[in-house]
Amino acid sequence: MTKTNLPGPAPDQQRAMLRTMKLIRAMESRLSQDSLQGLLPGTVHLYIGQEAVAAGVCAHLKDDDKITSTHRGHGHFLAKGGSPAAMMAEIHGKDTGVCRGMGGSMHVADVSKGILGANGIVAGGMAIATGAALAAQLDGKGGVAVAFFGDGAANEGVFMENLNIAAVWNLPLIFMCENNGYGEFTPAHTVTAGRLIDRARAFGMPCHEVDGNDADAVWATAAIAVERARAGEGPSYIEAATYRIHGHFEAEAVMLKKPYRPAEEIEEWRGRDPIAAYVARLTEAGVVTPEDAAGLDEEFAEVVEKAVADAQAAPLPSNDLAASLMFTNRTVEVMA
Amino acid sequence: MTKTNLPGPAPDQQRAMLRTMKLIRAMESRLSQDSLQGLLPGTVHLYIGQEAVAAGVCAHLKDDDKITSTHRGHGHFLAKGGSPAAMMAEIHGKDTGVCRGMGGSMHVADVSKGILGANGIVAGGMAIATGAALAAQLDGKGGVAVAFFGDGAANEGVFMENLNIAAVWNLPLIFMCENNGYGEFTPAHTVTAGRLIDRARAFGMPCHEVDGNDADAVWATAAIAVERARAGEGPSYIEAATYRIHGHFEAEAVMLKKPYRPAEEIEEWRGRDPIAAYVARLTEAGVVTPEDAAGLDEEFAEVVEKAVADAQAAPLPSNDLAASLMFTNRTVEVMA
Amino acid sequence: MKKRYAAAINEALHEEMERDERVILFGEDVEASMFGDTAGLLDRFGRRRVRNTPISEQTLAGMAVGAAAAGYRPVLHLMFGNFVYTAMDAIGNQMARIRLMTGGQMTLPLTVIAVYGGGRSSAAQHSDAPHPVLMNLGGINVAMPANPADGKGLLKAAIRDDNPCFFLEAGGRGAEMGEVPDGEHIVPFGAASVLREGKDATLVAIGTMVKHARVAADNLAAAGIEVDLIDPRTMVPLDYATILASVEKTGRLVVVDEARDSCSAASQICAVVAGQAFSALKAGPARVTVPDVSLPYAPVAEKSLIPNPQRIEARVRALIG
Amino acid sequence: MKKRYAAAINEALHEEMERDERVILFGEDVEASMFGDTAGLLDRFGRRRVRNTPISEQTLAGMAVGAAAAGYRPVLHLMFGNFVYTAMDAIGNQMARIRLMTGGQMTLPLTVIAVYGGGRSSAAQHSDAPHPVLMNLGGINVAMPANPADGKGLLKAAIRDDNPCFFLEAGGRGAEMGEVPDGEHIVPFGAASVLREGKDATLVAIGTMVKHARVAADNLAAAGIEVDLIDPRTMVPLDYATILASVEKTGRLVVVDEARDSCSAASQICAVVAGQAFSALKAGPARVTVPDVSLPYAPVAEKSLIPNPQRIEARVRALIG
Ligand SMILES: Cc1ncc(C[n+]2csc(CCOP(=O)(O)OP(=O)(O)O)c2C)c(N)n1
Ligand SMILES: Cc1ncc(C[n+]2csc(CCOP(=O)(O)OP(=O)(O)O)c2C)c(N)n1
Ligand SMILES: [Mg+2]
Ligand SMILES: [Mg+2]
Repeated sequence: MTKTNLPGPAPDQQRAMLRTMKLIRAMESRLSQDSLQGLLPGTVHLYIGQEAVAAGVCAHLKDDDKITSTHRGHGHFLAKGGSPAAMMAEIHGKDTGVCRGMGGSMHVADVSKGILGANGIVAGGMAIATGAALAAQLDGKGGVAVAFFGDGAANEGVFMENLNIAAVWNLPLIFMCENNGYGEFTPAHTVTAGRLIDRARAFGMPCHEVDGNDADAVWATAAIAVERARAGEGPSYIEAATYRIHGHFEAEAVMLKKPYRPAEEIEEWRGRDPIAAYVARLTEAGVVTPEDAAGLDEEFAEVVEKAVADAQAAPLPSNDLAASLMFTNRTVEVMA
Repeated sequence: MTKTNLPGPAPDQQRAMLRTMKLIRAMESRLSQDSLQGLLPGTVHLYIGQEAVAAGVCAHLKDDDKITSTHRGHGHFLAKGGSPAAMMAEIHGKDTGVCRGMGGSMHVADVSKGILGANGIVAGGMAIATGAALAAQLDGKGGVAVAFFGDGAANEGVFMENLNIAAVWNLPLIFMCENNGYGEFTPAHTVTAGRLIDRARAFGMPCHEVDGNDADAVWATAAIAVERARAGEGPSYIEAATYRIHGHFEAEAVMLKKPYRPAEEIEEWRGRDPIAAYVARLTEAGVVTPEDAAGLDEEFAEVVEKAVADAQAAPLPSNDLAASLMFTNRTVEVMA
Repeated sequence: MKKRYAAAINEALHEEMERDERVILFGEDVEASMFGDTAGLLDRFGRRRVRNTPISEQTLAGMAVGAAAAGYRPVLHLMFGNFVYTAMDAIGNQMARIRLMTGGQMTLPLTVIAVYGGGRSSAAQHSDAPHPVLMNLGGINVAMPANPADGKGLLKAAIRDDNPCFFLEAGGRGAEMGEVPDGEHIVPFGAASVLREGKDATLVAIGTMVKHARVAADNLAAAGIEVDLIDPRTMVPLDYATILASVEKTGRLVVVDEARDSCSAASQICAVVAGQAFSALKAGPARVTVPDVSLPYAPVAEKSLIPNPQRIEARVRALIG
Repeated sequence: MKKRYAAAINEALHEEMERDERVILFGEDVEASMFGDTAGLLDRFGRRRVRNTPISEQTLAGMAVGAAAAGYRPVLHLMFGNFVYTAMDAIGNQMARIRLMTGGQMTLPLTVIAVYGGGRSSAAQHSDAPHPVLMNLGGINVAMPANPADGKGLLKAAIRDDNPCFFLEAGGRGAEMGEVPDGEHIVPFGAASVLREGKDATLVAIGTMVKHARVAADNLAAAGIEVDLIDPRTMVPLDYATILASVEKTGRLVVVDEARDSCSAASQICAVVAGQAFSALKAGPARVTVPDVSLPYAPVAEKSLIPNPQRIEARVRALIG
């Protein structure tokens, strides 16, 4: 584990990360409710419990830097500067959504913010990040790309292909593995040989392990990897140990016949909630007051409330929209 | 490198390996000639210089054991007991070919001998070997599967997927990497980060390096891996350093504008010819006489001569054959 | 007895694994079984024969080939139809080719299950209908059961077949009920079922589309238009004979397919019928398909792109003129 | 000036890389260039913009998406058409879908080159014609140039296009000569070329098949049968208008395609024509394709499965009756 005696974030940066985490949590808590009540069209995979990773990594990124994300992508989207309102509208399937209702929860993207998309294909975003890192290398302006992915994705062969190409070409890329112990309903250790970090090590790049529930630790580790990438020194791998408190997706309690993880395990991780722990730490250090923290909750409650209200009021995308979006220069026609 | 002070092959086994290598060389030397003279329908990728690997590994295998091979598959086919005549007829595209002329050089297979095929897709045979290893595990009779592949194939993501599954399920599988320093016309080191063996190590399986031009060393290393697999102790990885003396394929001198490897390099490896070295070693040890070695050359010259003559005289496959072979129980019809 | 679609499929798996111990099952989360189709199999048959796998589709499909070549009857659950693309090298370059390339030496009694189709706001990476791609590969049988009885009967046939078979489950239909014959029930590949008879037009509907076509046919009947409604049940082999015989009678053809239009199964059937039954045709054969777009997430927009009873009915009426 | 097919393609790459430094090229062995199409580019533009890659097709195709999304115009050489299957996840689940899924935010000016088709005893894993699969995916343009001029002009158009374009090179035709206009030469996507005019039938030939269709058309003309010979040049978008106009005139259609028949481009074209020009048709539209088999290695057996001038000629004659 990377120790927190690495140079850590300044108080301002800590406050910014707390904001990010609270925003993600507020948005997703509402999504959880609305999903369980059947108010959302598709399913949602929630990031609750993993917020410190997105917050700690994206704190280092500029709009020009690129990220690719996963089916569990709300946290990355928001941490990288995506609009909460546009995301909420997207998940409601509205024309005002950040993807005009075409993508939904699994595909939130904001190219103007360098968010090249959540992705419904496990490990599907990785090569896109590698391509973006190649572009950044060619640009020569110190840009960096980050591929977020899970422990399950690390068993897709493309993981190794991307590690290899990034290493051979010395690309400014960070492989950000969020090891939350499960892929869907399968415990990672039952389908994973060896340690994931050793896979990356085989390609000769710097590899870090970090407590994914500690925003400061993630921040400090990401700082090293981002700096290295910006300096043209090549890729890094970071593995953050964390946990999906809500499980794979919101529908799972209804869909599955029996639980697949011990109740105590869930409780244990609830006890290590990255936000509660961070509030405690920052309050103790005098970086925020309890009132500040409560103020954030209120602020984001309003943000969420308004985002949902706006999303509900927003128009549906037109039925012709999809056909007009497939290509830049023509509408797909049907030859009956 | 695995030292030759491992328990080595007995004289009988050494003589058998020499036979195998000489047979492969005799067959391929003729294929080289015939290919350059335009007498063969397709192209051929020759194993000349790598014979010690197939010979040393397949010496341990029974007909029930399975192998999968590559586009460079003649050596594996012959070493595993495939018929030279049936292979020659196959490469001539005849109905008497081991695949009835349907597959050709890149697809020689003899299922009755456990040869699940050469394969035109780089790394394409690996998962087939893993599936066969799963079958062997279920059979519980100590069967083993070997996946032969090259350094280039080790950059295909499926390599990692197969390492993982074999390790997680403890399959009786051997990953037999023939590192000949090139994939087509690209030097391996320019497209490969780290050492290949470290990739396999990350999955926690025993990994061996061996001089691929030393049949005894390959034999000794394979012995360990095969025994382990038969005992139900799981997969191993072996990496043999060797060289394709003839290059990627026979047409390359004509097709390429300029050479892609130094003439001295080729010469150096010619000097390390696995067969010449082995003859020298076995003669010195009194395992064979120079006359024995010359006798093999004569014997195989005849085998090759007859195989070619028979192949030339053999009938072509009928034009309807392909349509009748696609499915076990029907002929494909054309709906005009 | 009436059974749910997923339950009928599950029953087929239970029966075939019981009957033949060389039938094995593997795939991602076959234990938890999100769709219910593989539920209970691990408890019944144990971790030797029923295996949760890593997320490695390409290798899983290749392993099915290898295990089949080595004498087993693997069933691979690939989860979603779009993951056919993820595993496509093993499917298109190995599974579909290797029997021919080995001169018929290799026999591959394997089955791949995948759930296809849209309509549930799953967006473009979880909604494709990949059967046209599989049909074009050659060398692979493709079943698309539209109801519980065919689900059970075709899956049993697929598992017993000595060739690679894809078994494409209709997405979102797992809970639908239907009569399933008691006892041994097998539906042969290549035999269409005629769900309704009529003289005015031939309506062919594929997989998920059969349900909508039934509604359309009922509505048309109420207006005095009687159609032959044909469910081909398997796309490879495809029972052209039944379709052609019907068109010879009716002179009109509409094919409903959830695939994108270009190079769809609908196009294939229309092309063959136009070629072989031209003189019987009173109008050009028509297709009701998804346009060449990715399916969007927004439910109304998505539904507007998937064939529905209204579009089907309108198309038949337009043909009759 | 007369140029070889491979040379014309090579020229297009040189010109476009010269013109726009955001055009980059990568792929396996683009340096040595087995087909000659990428020869000399590394020497000219250096290792920054021209890169030999590891053998990792899935990732290469995904990288093309990422590099394009980040503002470059990547050209990926995928070597053989069958490797489209190897890279299919990145193609079918990302490249074809991501623009729609992002609500049109993502623009992907990328080109993928692959050499397709049989006839050279390359056996079943190096001989496929994957265009029907690409057509069915939606969201991807597909060019299939049949001669050097179109090779140059379509590749330049593909590289300048803001959408993903596949550029499928006719296998084994690299050395064939043809007139290529001097100076800037661009062939727009979606514009068929009419190679010959005639009143008796419409003959549509795709990519590799144009050459055979020309021979057939010449033979037919010698016998007094005059055909419109149409080369669609791009399969997506497909110039149906030109084909339909021709069929309106001739009343007869034969489509020649090197794809396997089921769900082929030939089937698609026949289906559309049968649907849209039914009243003009004097006979059922006909397809000359490869049956649903893998191509064998043995040369005579292989050639017998690929459409040839004799089969094409016979099909046209049969239609005219
Ligand atoms: C190619 C592919 N295979 C399978 C799936 C189904 N699937 C969705 S999420 C998931 C598990 C992913 O696990 P992990 O990478 O650890 O991410 P986590 O859900 O834990 O965040 C699976 C198997 C998919 N979406 N894509
Ligand atoms: C999937 C795939 N990609 C590319 C190729 C083209 N190709 C054939 S052999 C080869 C090089 C393989 O190198 P290696 O694995 O080292 O084997 P070697 O030829 O050295 O024996 C390549 C790229 C192919 N046949 N299949
Ligand atoms: Mg996980
Ligand atoms: Mg090599």
